[in-house]
Amino acid sequence: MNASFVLTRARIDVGALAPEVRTDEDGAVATFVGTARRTSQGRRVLRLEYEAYEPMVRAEMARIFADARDRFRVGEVRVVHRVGLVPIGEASIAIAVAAPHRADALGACRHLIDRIKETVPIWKKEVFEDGAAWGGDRS
Amino acid sequence: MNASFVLTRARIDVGALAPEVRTDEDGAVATFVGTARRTSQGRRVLRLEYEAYEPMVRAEMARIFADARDRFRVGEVRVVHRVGLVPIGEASIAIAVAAPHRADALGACRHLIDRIKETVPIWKKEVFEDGAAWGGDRS
Amino acid sequence: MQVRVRLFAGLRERFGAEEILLDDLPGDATVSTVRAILESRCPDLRGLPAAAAVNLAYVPGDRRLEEGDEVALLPPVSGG
Amino acid sequence: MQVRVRLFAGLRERFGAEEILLDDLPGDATVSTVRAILESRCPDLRGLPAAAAVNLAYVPGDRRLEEGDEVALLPPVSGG
Repeated sequence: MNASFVLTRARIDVGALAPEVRTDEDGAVATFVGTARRTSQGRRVLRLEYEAYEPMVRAEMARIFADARDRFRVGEVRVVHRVGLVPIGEASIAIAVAAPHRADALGACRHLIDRIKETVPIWKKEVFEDGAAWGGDRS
Repeated sequence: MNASFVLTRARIDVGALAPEVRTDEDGAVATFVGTARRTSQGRRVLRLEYEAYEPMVRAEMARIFADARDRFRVGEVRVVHRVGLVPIGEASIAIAVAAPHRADALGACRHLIDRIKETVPIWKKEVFEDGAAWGGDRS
Repeated sequence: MQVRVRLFAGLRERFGAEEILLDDLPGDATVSTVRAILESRCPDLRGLPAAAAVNLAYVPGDRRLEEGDEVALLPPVSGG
Repeated sequence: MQVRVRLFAGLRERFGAEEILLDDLPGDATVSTVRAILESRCPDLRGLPAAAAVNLAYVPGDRRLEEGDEVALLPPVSGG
């Protein structure tokens, strides 16, 4: 498993990821993209703002990749997380996993996003018309 | 849930699917792409050929979509399956699922590919340098 | 009773046809009757695993057939 | 003993700073000691849920600190 992680303030090019991870030894590519929703807990969201504890994010991602390496037989993995302002409809995170077999690609993709949401020190602020809130619903 | 299914002899444009399913009410897009591998059970594969019982494929996909609709809260779903010759490295199937929440997008994507592999009447022929075999390893 | 029979993948290749019409089936014919007739014409089919569908839906082997049914013998699927 | 303390998200906003240096910590200070000092300076922090990290790894609240440690108070994360 060859894993890369990028934190960026730029718009994520979602379509670029899957072709980059696949090789001719892979039979499966799974991707997950998290996007900024218009509605959260019944309220209209104007935009999201993400804050990160960057050096710990990198350390935590290294731990998560090491754990995924133990659990799944995968080829290349890429994770990109955006920080700063994320407009509605754009991606806050994109994950792409290539593997010889589908169970590993799908399982690793899900494991990565679940672990990232659980432990990686990044915070989302939802900005509404009449205020703002950290966190929000985290599903 | 708004689901579409396409059987095609043409190359699948993998990158086009995810942007097509997402709306501003979705927080998650999961995709799965199955690709033709160079190696199967230790042998070098030259190409794949897929055969389909087309009217039953459509009937079975309708049943699978109805079942997914009962299990997951998802927005738009697209499934494209290629038939005929599939060169190594190209996609035989692409699935994209958009949903408000990640568990539904990821769960529906996995459910769809698992059910498709189990019941949809499509057959893969692996063509080797020295012969050919139907089915092969089906993971 | 007449039914149309469709064959796929390895079954189609061994039998040498993708579709045949069976004309003189008895009124109590089932999917298994069809399979036995095909095997008597082409012993190579014996032992090959296959599920059955009638009119585009999976059915068990003891499913009774009706005039005009489309019967399909389906080797283990491998799509995706 | 001196440690650097980093604050994030709602904790950072309530405290009004993203980083502070604590200079005169006792030798047996723990993560909980740091949290108590911050709460005495800014009672608004009381009751806010937060995990703790030392030198970029999660630690329990009774983790003893060492000279030069970077301590972070982390509200429930919401990345992804």
